[in-house]
Amino acid sequence: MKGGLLSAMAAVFTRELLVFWRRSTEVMTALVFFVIVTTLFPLAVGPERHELMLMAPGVLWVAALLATTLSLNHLFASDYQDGSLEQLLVSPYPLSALVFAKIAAHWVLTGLPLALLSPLLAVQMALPTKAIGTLVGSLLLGTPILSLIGAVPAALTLGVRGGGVLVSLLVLPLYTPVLIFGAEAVAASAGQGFASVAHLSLLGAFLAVVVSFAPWASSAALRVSLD
Amino acid sequence: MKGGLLSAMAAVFTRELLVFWRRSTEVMTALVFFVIVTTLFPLAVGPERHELMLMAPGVLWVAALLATTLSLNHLFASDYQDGSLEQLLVSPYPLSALVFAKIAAHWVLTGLPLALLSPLLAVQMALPTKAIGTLVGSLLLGTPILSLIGAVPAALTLGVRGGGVLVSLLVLPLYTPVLIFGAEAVAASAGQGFASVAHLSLLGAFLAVVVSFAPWASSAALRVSLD
Amino acid sequence: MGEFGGFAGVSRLIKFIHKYGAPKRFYRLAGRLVPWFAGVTALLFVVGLYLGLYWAPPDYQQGDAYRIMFVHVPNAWMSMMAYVIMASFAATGYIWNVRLADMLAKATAPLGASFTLTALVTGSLWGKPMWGTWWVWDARLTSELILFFLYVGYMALQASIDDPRRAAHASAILAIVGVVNIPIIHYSVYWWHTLHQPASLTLTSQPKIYITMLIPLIVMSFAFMFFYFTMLLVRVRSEILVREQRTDWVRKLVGSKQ
Amino acid sequence: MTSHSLFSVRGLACARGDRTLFAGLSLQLDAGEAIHVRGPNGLGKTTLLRALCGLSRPLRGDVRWRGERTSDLAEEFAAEVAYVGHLNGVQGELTAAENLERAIRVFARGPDAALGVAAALDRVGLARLAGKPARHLSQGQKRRLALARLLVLRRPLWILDEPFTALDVAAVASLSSLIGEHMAGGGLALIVSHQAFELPGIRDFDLAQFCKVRS
Amino acid sequence: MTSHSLFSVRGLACARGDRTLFAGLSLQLDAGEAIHVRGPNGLGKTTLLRALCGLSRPLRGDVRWRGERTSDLAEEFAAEVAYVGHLNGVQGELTAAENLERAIRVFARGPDAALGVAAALDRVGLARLAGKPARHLSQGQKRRLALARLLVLRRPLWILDEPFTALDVAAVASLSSLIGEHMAGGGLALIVSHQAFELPGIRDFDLAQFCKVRS
Ligand code: HEM
Ligand SMILES: Nc1ncnc2c1ncn2[C@@H]1O[C@H](COP(=O)(O)OP(=O)(O)OP(=O)(O)O)[C@@H](O)[C@H]1O
Ligand SMILES: Nc1ncnc2c1ncn2[C@@H]1O[C@H](COP(=O)(O)OP(=O)(O)OP(=O)(O)O)[C@@H](O)[C@H]1O
Ligand SMILES: [Mg+2]
Ligand SMILES: [Mg+2]
Repeated sequence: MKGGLLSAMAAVFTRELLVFWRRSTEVMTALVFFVIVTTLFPLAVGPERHELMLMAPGVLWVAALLATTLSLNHLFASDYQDGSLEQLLVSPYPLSALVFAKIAAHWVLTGLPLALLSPLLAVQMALPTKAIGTLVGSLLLGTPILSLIGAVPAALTLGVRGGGVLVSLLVLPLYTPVLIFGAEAVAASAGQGFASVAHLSLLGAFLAVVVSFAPWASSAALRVSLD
Repeated sequence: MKGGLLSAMAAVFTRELLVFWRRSTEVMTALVFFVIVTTLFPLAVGPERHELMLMAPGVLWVAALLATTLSLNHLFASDYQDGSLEQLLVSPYPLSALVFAKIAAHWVLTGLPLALLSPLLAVQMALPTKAIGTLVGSLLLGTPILSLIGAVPAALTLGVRGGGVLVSLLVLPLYTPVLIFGAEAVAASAGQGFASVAHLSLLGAFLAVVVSFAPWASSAALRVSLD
Repeated sequence: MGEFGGFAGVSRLIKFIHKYGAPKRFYRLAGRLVPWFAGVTALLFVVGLYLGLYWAPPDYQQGDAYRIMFVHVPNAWMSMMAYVIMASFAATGYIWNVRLADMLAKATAPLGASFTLTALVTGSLWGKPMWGTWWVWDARLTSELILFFLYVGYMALQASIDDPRRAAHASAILAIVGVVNIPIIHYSVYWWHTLHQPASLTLTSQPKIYITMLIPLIVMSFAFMFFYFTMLLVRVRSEILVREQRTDWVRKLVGSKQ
Repeated sequence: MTSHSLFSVRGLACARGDRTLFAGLSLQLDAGEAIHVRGPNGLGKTTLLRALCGLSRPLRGDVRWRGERTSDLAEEFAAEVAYVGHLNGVQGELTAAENLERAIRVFARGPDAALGVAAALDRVGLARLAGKPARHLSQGQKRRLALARLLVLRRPLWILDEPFTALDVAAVASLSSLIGEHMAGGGLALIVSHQAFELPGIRDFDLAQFCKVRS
Repeated sequence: MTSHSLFSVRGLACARGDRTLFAGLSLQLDAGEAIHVRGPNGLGKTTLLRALCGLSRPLRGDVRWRGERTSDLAEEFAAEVAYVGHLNGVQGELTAAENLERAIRVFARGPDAALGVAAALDRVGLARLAGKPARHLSQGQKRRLALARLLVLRRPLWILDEPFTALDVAAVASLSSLIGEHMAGGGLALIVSHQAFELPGIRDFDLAQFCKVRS
């Protein structure tokens, strides 16, 4: 039966990737949103290099966070509307495992590309080169946390009309610790370059906690929303 | 027949307000999103007053812009899903007039409250008091432009699954001029305090252009989307 | 949630909760308790205000401005306590399907939010004379603000779902997730704070509290706590009436009052 | 040639994606007439109805109302049609009554509402639910509410796509008699339905005759 | 008392909002039996089916499968049920064939798929459309695809909410015979439908008997 579960999880995961791929633009949009937000700031603040550098870790991290937040709406919403979610709830496998597969796919489609692209934007924002490794690392550790935590409000607001903005409202306070550790890590390594390890390991610990607990919470949330 | 059109527009407008009011939280969430995004920045960048002050105009304007962008999804999406939009298209009144009424309601529910709340956030962000008037003014002139321009991509992405993020992607580049004038006006009046008038009147002119053209463009977009 | 029924102790506890947690019973009980709680609250406020405003001497640095502390600090404490209480009620309601606990959690949220708001407002009123500014992105201030957003989110979610049972369960999950976040916010913000915040603005550089200030502070804290319990009982009573409006006993009750 | 029929279609062709579904379709409808469009799943019935009421542009052909092209009439024509599609067009946040009031204000031209809101709700059996948010209605109740729109607007041409979906037996009978009354009052109706219903005087119209053998 | 029926419901009560829709509902279903649940719009049929397949928690009552509570069986029970609701559960981005393949991988437990994808599509008349994105299917074609799920999963208990919606006459007949075969093979079925259909041996079940007079 174990094999069945794994194969079901794999099916959910690959199907999710396939659907996103078919929507073609969807694959790109979270990424492009990230790029655009990071670009808006220099526009709005003005081009002084020193100021930009001071802001860079914060702006990059806030942009990553907002891009993830926006893409959360799509985690469950379309499955909810067309009834696939209902079907998933009466599946013979534990819901939380299938939800975990969905979240993993979400991360591969949003957080991962975003982390991989970030060095380019960092250079634009005049972030010192020595901090770029930390930036990528912090995003690689941090964005899965964002996807995992975000799944809970995304599930809770299903069927609530106007849920889109509500998700952001619910999720952003939950994101603050990640934001603080992440931005701090980058800022620290842009400065002295040691303290960042502590922040990164805190992010790692946080990730471990969240992995074990978010899929369960979001599947409970789904059951409530579809009741 | 003129009276009929006005009454139809009024009906669309008030009904829109009513629906949002029923969703109760919806009225608040764009606003709260604005507040939260403005809060995230100091968290990510650090609390130094001087840096914050430099960033303040940009951050406030970017936050306003993102809050509007997010709320765009709700302009037509739920009407599209339940079929009300289809009905609006076969109504005996010019579609662009009805769409204008919808956009007006959208602004009253997002842009206006946001502009009115902004002084509070400006104080938090250590913006000099003399610039606060300009901030409110620029938001009052600028947010209707955001709602009007935003309606076009919102209409174009209907029925495109994953439209939510796509909207942001399409709309944010269109928003850059507004962002630049708006943030510049505030920054200018935080500094010397004269140049801001020029920026504000540019915003005004832009608004005049957009009012005459966006409702028409978005109703054309709606016809295409529902074809 | 059948799996919790297995433990004998827990199941006895659930029986107990179900017995005394029947809304009808609780409505009567709360009705009897409210006057007592209200009385104690009033007494504590009178004593606390007297001690705080007259008895305690002015501060040698701040003059009388420090007296805002007697409102600020209890509210700040209560804002955090109320969240934990709310989350525990919500969890009880969700796990064991106890409707009374759902109602208690729902009734707590606006109270907690207003404690938080009061702490924020009094804090920034105090900040103007003390720090020369209404707001600083200091650790405590920021975490308090985020707490406020958690409350707002909780209430927003409650309000946007109209099936009461679903609303209760959905917001319970949110509250539980949020509580995990609270200590993290607390520590993370400290971390952030120690790296960036100039020490001149920290709360810890306050002069040590004198006993003459401590006593009114404690009295006022209890006053606000009893105020919370009083309001909780009042609010939950009206919540019970709304939720049970179709039952016979409420119909009879409302009928007899008309 | 301008047709003398009230509503006439000539040489209509429609496509979905890049496949032409039907071509050369003609039909005429006069006051008091109704037709029942039939055809198996996926033939193009929905596509036809949407093209007729102006929601989508046909490939070729012309659709006339009182002898004028409907595409030229634009809103003038819209003021004569009531369309009920697969979707109900009912807004979940508004109550049943509010949904109808809004329909009157947005869609009725001038004070020509046929039946009052309360009477219409009563007629479709939703009187008791007037104040309930539409989101809380069952599938069949929502459908009834969508059909109540036909009653509050006085429109001569009804275009109905599977109107009987989700309706219970009593409601199916009541809707057919409603259409009967509409016809008796000089109304026109185009109905797509797989479900059988009793309606004296309705013509059958087989869409398949205009479709090529499927590729 | 543990019932000896395969599927038995005792004393079930369900509510929507704060109104109890029905209470004290009992029913038994054994291998090869099917029941047709009837009742006017808004009575609570959908609510009943959702409670039976575990999508929502009933107020009271117990639902047993082979004598054990379905809430205790949880996923074990889910592996025995196929549910088709008002929504089709068809994903627009995937093709018809991909939708079914995914259903097999996510929902079938082990290699117990009954019919292959191609055979199932053929059976519901979608063979030609296997490669078409489901979003481009007509209303009735989508419904057929949802029903094809019943064929690729070998589930003893079918719970169907208005399965005949949007189906054309031929498809209605073919679905009834499908249900007949399912029963003949020892399957159970619970069907809600306002539409009449021919199925020998199906029992009628009037939900109204468990509903109080509406307030
Ligand atoms: C908007 C501004 C402020 C906010 C949001 C705020 C928030 C808080 C919070 C959340 C606590 C409870 C901390 C805990 O128990 O862990 C607290 C306690 C306290 N606050 Fe404030 N505060 C603000 C401004 C001020 C100012 C300006 C002062 C005075 C200089 C001040 C003095 C204190 C004191 C003395 C305590 C008690 C300390 C203790 O528990 O040891 N606060 N405040
Ligand atoms: N979310 C909800 N909140 C409150 N009441 C609801 C909700 N959903 C449905 N109802 C009510 O519950 C009753 C039963 O709904 P249900 O959908 O089960 O009916 P049904 O028998 O399936 O009807 P139909 O034949 O129209 O599909 C209806 O009267 C409906 O108005
Ligand atoms: N967006 C689309 N792109 C491509 N093909 C489409 C699209 N929508 C529908 N089709 C195809 O067009 C054909 C006609 O669809 P239509 O919805 O008009 O059928 P219908 O006769 O109403 O069927 P039903 O009885 O199932 O409702 C179908 O074969 C369908 O597959
Ligand atoms: Mg159709
Ligand atoms: Mg139903």
